[in-house]
Amino acid sequence: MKLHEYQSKQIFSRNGIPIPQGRLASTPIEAKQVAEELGLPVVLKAQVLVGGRGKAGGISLVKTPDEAEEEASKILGNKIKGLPIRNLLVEKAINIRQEIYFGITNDRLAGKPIMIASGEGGVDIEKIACTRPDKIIKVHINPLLGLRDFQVRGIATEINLQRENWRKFLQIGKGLWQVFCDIDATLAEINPLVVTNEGHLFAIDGKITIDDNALFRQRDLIDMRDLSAESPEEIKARKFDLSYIRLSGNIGCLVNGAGLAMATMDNIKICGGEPANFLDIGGGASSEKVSAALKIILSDPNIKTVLINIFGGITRCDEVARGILTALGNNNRNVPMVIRLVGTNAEEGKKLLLDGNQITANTLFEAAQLAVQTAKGVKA
Amino acid sequence: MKLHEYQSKQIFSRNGIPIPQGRLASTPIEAKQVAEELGLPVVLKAQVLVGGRGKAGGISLVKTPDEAEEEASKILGNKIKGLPIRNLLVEKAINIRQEIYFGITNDRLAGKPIMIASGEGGVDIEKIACTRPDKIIKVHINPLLGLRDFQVRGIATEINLQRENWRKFLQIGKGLWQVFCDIDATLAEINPLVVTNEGHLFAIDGKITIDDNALFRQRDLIDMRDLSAESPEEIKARKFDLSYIRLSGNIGCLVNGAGLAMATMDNIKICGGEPANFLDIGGGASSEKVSAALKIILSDPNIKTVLINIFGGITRCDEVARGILTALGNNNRNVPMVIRLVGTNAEEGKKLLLDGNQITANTLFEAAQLAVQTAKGVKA
Amino acid sequence: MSILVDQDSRILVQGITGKEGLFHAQQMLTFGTKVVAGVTPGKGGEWVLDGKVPVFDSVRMGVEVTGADTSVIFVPAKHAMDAILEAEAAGISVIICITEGIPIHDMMRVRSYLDNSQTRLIGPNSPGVLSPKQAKAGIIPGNIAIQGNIGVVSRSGTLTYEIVYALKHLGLGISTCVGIGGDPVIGTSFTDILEIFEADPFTEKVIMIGEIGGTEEEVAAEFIASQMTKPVYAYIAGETAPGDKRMGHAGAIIEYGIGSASTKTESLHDAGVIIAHHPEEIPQMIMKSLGLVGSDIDQ
Amino acid sequence: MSILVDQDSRILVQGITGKEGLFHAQQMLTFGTKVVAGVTPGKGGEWVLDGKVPVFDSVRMGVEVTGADTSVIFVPAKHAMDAILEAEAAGISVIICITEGIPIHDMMRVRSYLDNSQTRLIGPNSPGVLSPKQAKAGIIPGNIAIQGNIGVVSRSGTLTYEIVYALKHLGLGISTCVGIGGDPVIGTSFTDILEIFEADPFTEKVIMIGEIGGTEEEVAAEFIASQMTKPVYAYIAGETAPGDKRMGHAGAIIEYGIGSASTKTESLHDAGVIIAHHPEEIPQMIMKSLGLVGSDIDQ
Repeated sequence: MKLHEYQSKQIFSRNGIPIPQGRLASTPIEAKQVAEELGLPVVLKAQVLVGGRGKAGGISLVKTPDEAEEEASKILGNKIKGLPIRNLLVEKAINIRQEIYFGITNDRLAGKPIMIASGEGGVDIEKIACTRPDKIIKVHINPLLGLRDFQVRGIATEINLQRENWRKFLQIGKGLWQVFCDIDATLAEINPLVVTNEGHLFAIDGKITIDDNALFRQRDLIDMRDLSAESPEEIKARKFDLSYIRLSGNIGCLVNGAGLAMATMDNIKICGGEPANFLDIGGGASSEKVSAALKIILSDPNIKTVLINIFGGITRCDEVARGILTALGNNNRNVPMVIRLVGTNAEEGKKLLLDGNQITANTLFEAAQLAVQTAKGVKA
Repeated sequence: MKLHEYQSKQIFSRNGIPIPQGRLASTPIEAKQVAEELGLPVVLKAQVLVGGRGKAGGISLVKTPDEAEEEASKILGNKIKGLPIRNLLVEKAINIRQEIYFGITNDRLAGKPIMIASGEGGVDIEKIACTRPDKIIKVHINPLLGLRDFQVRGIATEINLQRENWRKFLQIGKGLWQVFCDIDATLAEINPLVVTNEGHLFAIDGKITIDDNALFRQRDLIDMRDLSAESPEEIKARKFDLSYIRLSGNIGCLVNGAGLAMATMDNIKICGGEPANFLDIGGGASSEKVSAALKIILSDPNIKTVLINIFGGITRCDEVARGILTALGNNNRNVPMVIRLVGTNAEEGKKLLLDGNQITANTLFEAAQLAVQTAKGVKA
Repeated sequence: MSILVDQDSRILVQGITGKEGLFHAQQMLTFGTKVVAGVTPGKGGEWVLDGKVPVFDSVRMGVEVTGADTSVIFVPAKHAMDAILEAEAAGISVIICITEGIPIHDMMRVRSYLDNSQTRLIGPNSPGVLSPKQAKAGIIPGNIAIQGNIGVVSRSGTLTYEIVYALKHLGLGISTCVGIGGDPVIGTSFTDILEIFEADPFTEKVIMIGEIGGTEEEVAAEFIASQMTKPVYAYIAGETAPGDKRMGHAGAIIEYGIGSASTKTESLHDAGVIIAHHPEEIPQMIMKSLGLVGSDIDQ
Repeated sequence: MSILVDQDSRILVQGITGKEGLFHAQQMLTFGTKVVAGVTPGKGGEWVLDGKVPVFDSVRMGVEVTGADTSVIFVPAKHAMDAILEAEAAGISVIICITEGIPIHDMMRVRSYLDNSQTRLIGPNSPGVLSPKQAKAGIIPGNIAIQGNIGVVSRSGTLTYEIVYALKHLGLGISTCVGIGGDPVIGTSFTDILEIFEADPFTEKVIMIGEIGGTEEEVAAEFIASQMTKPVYAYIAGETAPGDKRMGHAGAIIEYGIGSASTKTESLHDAGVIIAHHPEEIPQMIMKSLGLVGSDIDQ
């Protein structure tokens, strides 16, 4: 779960990381008022959960109240990468002497948090990683000991931070670690952390991602989720505890198991088709869940055919078949289906589906071939 | 630093450990009022920082408001082991089905916290340790991992706690660990933790000791220190960062280093005398500190002589001598001194003291012999 | 024969009275694996599965009474960290954690702790370990494989079943199939298992089933190139997965451009691994390498 | 010769620009010990002690540039945990922590971490290690001892100086004097040092100076009884200390009746240790054992 910049900054601030003065505005008038209160110039920043805001015109430096209102109305009317802009963060403009990247994420291989910093922040860390890998400093944190002061000082030295700022940098580093731990983050990133001409440090932009698996103990963060960034299908899928991701193809996929679901998509691609979605019904799914899953898939208007691939272990193929039939009762679009059932109760499942008008397949590759042909209108 | 029962219970309660309803009272009238508010019967408990309150008449179960007032006035007028009773904790009486000992302290050898429990609580844990060592359960806690649920459940099993109380016991165990860590405790103890006939668990009595070395990061606990339990000399010594403990003998001791101070006291005893105090001036003490130390020693009316034993390393003997002279300027009692100076600037120190009327010694043993003779009025 | 578990393994099931734990404990018993104990705090003293398996309040008691040496964990995600640490403290030597959805911060702490322990953790979010005729410790269906000399290691569940099942159809058997788990932080890596397979006299070929996310496959490629003599076949799922989206498994996500299927495939190819472009290709390739025609036995 | 440190030890002083650190670094240099580096964050690049010792911002840099292998820590108590962990992370092999007053919770965490490390921690609240003609790492005055074959291990500072000094007066020399520190939780125990002395070919007798508090001396007694061949002399300070009062050292306290001098003395006596009733008795006893009269050289 990703947090907006303004949400991330609230959390930073609570943990002793200095941020510029600012407030959220959701209308041009409000933006103007906030700008006047803060004192100009101010920066208007679109709050959307995608990168590349700046290039997409989502950030604007304004010098007068009227300009604030005008620019705000432009930005609020826009979309960035398809996402609507509901809110602007209006912040006092700050002069910049140095831009630093400073973040913590988890290193999967080491199984440890890793603190990453660069004296050349402000751009994507991946870009620095590609162009100037020597400019990126990485330090593992032992999660049982926590971040140690000497580690942060070591980073400060490596990025050539001026000594008079070490104390502030240490405080920010410790604050960032606190954030990372307290809210079960998988990413807590300040980019850029700026040093002003006056020698102050401010987190000018920030990103936080929370571990979805830890939300059960982060109840007060759940309210921060921005549903506007998700499609109604994805929201519905989450309600049924389904993993669903919409893609741009025309062959729907309904599979049990994440790896098998990806393999199914890969097979479609190899056979010349394009998957319309990733969907994992999980292990031992009930017919209700299967039915809900199929309805979500069919709600995509691009769908030309659906490939159902079930390897029954804990999942019972007859239960899946029942779910399919329920969903098909409401399927007015008569989308053709290619179905492959293997394993637990596969025969019973196939029998249940005999009444329907589905295409069955033995192997996954065969199923993919049939689905691609069907989607292209080739008679199987 | 030790906390009173009522202070410990406040902290317990904040950490999810259930305590009986109760309030502090400092006058008999107040005790009566609180008793009426809580509903009778109530227990009155003297708040003093020594053990054995019960036997000393510091605890009383009362059944009527008048009885509460009467008993409170008896207890508040008393002293326990020399300590005045300033406050009573008035608590609703609770029925007791089982008494449990449940505490955490540090195991010096293992260098780890250790959780200790016994199904036979209510008495001193040392007594259980002597009489029924098999009834004491000890579990080390890895301070980097923290207390784990399975460890508390293991303890619940070992002390034969009924299963329906496991969940509550787990919560109390975790609360106790939280207390131990959060406030840098060296002891956090509930004794007894009682199970009532209704199956509730309550911490009926509690003790917390805070690590004095950690008070720099436990600022809000410093106010909890009860100075009434300490002598004015001890308070003054702490102000000068001196380790001072008053004892019952008549030979004052002023030494640099804790081990050497104890050895000096031991020597006095071997020679047939009794030390009046333990006093360590620490390393590299200034003349001001030495002077303050000597004044504290001399404020004890029992003092017959003072043994000054300095092994100069970082500590400079001439600096010590200067401190002695300053203090002696105000020494109206003309207490004789036995002085032994060895090491850094010992000769200079001795020279400074030549003017005075002190007895000097070469070895520690000799110094102790001279001090004991002097204290007994034997001319050296 | 097998790695990690065998017919002498004495299995303890943590969370045995839960729906999943009970079902799979039964499946393991039916397979012939020695499920000697179950643990559910507060239910010690009960017996489950027709009185065949005693339930204990703690792993320690289960180990003391039954000599269990291997634990399979089915407890809910929020208690899983504790369950792993409990098994380690009780002296279990192989812990197989089936539980999915454990917070990554918990797993980072567990990993840092286990770094200094002798105990091996498989998973979490693992389907377990299956060795035909030897042992079934976990949820991999027992009937999808026959005994043989192919070692299988995978980050996924059903995708692995699919491949093992396809092997069986061609008469190809496996030594052991190990699901290392689909989470980003796991106890045992591809490389760890490849090393064990390389040393195992009963394993002659290895199939590795990776997926998008992380760089584990790349690290494994380095190991294969420098240390392995046995042939390795690999399939990496997720060629069609978009960036920055979690594909079901908590670990299956391309982040910052790291973890794409093509990078992994390339690394493995460069390491001399035989790459399959879809899962069912692997059994065919193995048949070909044996000079046999890949004709399905019963499909 | 010596244990723990010797004439090749390359000392790094953490907190070298503080009053204490600077003073004692000078003392060590004067003694002839190689003080190769100092560390004070924010002061890297400076030189101290007449330009003889470079100051670094971090232990890592100090080690990289100077090859330091031993650290002596003088930083304030609230930063001491960090300083110890920094030294360990930088690959220092012997850390001697002089700092007094470190919170016990910090030390419990440090100890639990160092349990899995190769680094040896002496202290905290230690006066350090002194080996005449070899090395002085810490604050033990360099002129109070002469070289010889007696090993000294102690929980205290000046009391130890007293005994070592008395030895010198009788012409008795020491191999190494180790102050393990007066805190309740310390990195290296009596037993650890006794074990090293037992193995050290240059040590023939051992003096152990204990005090009230804890049960470390009792554990050492068990070790002496079962493992030691060299004669051990002991004095335990605090026969006259009252219960439940902390006698200066954070570790010197009789709690719950545990840690009294008499119990310790008894255990050691039962283990065959020669017990002295006051510190100056030890040199006399050793003289007697050598068939010499204990006549003071210059007193």
